[in-house]
Amino acid sequence: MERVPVLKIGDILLVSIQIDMEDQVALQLQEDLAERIVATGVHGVIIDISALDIVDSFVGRTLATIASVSRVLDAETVVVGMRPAVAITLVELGLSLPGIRTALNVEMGIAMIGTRESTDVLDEGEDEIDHAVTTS
Amino acid sequence: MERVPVLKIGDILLVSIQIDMEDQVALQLQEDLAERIVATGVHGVIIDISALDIVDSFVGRTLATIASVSRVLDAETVVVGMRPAVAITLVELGLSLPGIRTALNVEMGIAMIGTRESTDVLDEGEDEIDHAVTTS
Amino acid sequence: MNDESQRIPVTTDQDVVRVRQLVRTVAVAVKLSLVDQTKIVTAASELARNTLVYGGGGEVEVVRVHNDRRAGIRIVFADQGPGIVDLDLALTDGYTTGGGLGLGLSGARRLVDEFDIDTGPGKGTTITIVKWCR
Amino acid sequence: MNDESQRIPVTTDQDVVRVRQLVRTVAVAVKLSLVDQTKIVTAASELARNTLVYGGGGEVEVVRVHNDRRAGIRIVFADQGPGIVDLDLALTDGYTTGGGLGLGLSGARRLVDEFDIDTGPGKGTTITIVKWCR
Ligand SMILES: Nc1ncnc2c1ncn2[C@@H]1O[C@H](COP(=O)(O)OP(=O)(O)O)[C@@H](O)[C@H]1O
Ligand SMILES: Nc1ncnc2c1ncn2[C@@H]1O[C@H](COP(=O)(O)OP(=O)(O)O)[C@@H](O)[C@H]1O
Repeated sequence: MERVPVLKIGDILLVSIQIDMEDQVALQLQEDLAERIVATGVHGVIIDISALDIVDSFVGRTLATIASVSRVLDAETVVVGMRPAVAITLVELGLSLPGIRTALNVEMGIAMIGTRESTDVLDEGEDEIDHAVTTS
Repeated sequence: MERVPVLKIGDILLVSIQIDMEDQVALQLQEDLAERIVATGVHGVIIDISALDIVDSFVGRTLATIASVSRVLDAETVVVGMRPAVAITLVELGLSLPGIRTALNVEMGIAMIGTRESTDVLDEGEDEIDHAVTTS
Repeated sequence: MNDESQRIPVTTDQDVVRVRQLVRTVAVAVKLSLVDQTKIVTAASELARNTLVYGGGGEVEVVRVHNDRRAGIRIVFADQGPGIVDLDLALTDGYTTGGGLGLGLSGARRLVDEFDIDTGPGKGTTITIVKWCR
Repeated sequence: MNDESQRIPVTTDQDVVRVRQLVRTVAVAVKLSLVDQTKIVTAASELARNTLVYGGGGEVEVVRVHNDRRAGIRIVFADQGPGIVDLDLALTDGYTTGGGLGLGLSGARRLVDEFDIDTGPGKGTTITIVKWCR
């Protein structure tokens, strides 16, 4: 069985799906990603689907699950490069992927994760305010 | 077959529907918009329907699909200029278009999309305020 | 009872547009209110599309009518298609055998004053709607 | 009416991938638009997976077709599995007995021009879909 490679680039895991995945390959990717997020402690996952000419409900669900799992593990997932025809078909199929963040390409996906990280800083900032308040 | 023109104005695609569209023309517009969103990387789509004297379930569904597709492609759609008689008829027909954001006119539509983007900027602003607080 | 009648064959998307335009013209001529014009044109668009898509094409007749009190517009959509087997189901909001929203029949019925349907397996479908001036 | 026909047995995940690839090749050959290619391949992927998962395996036939006006592609998914007891329910968005999203049947129907299903308890399931060039 083929396997989709997962690359670590800085604080991000990058996955570029280049093959027409069997269902088992998609499930394996889901597992591999969860393990790598925990092993590396990254806060962002980018999945590039620009090479996919279709996304059916199985792959759509796998992407949604990956996004949820990584959220639970404190990482954010951005799906990038969806083709226009794929977007139209997904919506007509009935899958509008509400829980998934999307961006045009890898660069914009990285920028999006970057933006969130400054929001994280905000959270930590608030944390510290609380501490300050409690200790005062 | 006629085609509805799509204009790019800054970070927005603007579509002004001036004709009584055949179903195929509506489907073509849906495809054209998906392609232009991906090609241009805009984050907003404004569809001006002030010239339409009816919106039937086919056009209503096309507008809803356009909104979902652009959401999947990381752009926001605002439908502007719906006539009062059209709004009444749509609701009585059974279509309340829950997934569609609407505004009175193009200016307000632009402001609505702008708001979303300035929210991003706002977050960063708050960031800095918090830092100031924490470091003080 | 009826003064003028005009017929449009419906075999293409473009014909559905023609139906909308004719209905609009007649609705203005009989002086329906703006909202009622909008309603009748919308209902006609839904039913003409069904004539084309499900009926395999057919004909639409638009008639100016008046009774002792009011003027109005009557539209007849006729096709020789497969007919509708379960009419109650077809008239349910959201029911479609196509991939539409399933609002055409049920929605059109809400938009008009009179709605008659004559259909059955193998006998085609004829739908008559009327909208009266208030 | 039909010129060429190709069959693929569906007994593994890998066969579902083969079905997608064959449908894509034929869709390109009959010159479906890019969006319509995407729709028919996606619909085929959903239905071939059902043939495998719920039908216990079966066969998919892909046929180039044309009528007097247009060319198209017809795909038949056949299995000797348990069949579908409540078809209306199975065609409802979100309904699944498996743990899927319940969008396979209903979504596939929205993506094609023609959708026929022949099923019943103990008689297996045969689904035929057609997509025509616009
Ligand atoms: N003229 C017709 N001939 C045969 N069947 C029809 C006709 N009009 C409607 N139907 C049937 O009734 C169903 C419901 O129609 P409608 O409420 O207009 O919804 P939609 O057009 O979205 O399918 C259709 O899916 C079709 O099965
Ligand atoms: N070929 C088949 N044989 C038997 N049952 C089927 C078949 N295809 C679909 N079904 C039934 O219809 C249900 C809905 O199918 P579908 O809409 O594709 O959703 P999902 O695949 O997510 O379960 C399935 O859960 C199953 O019970």
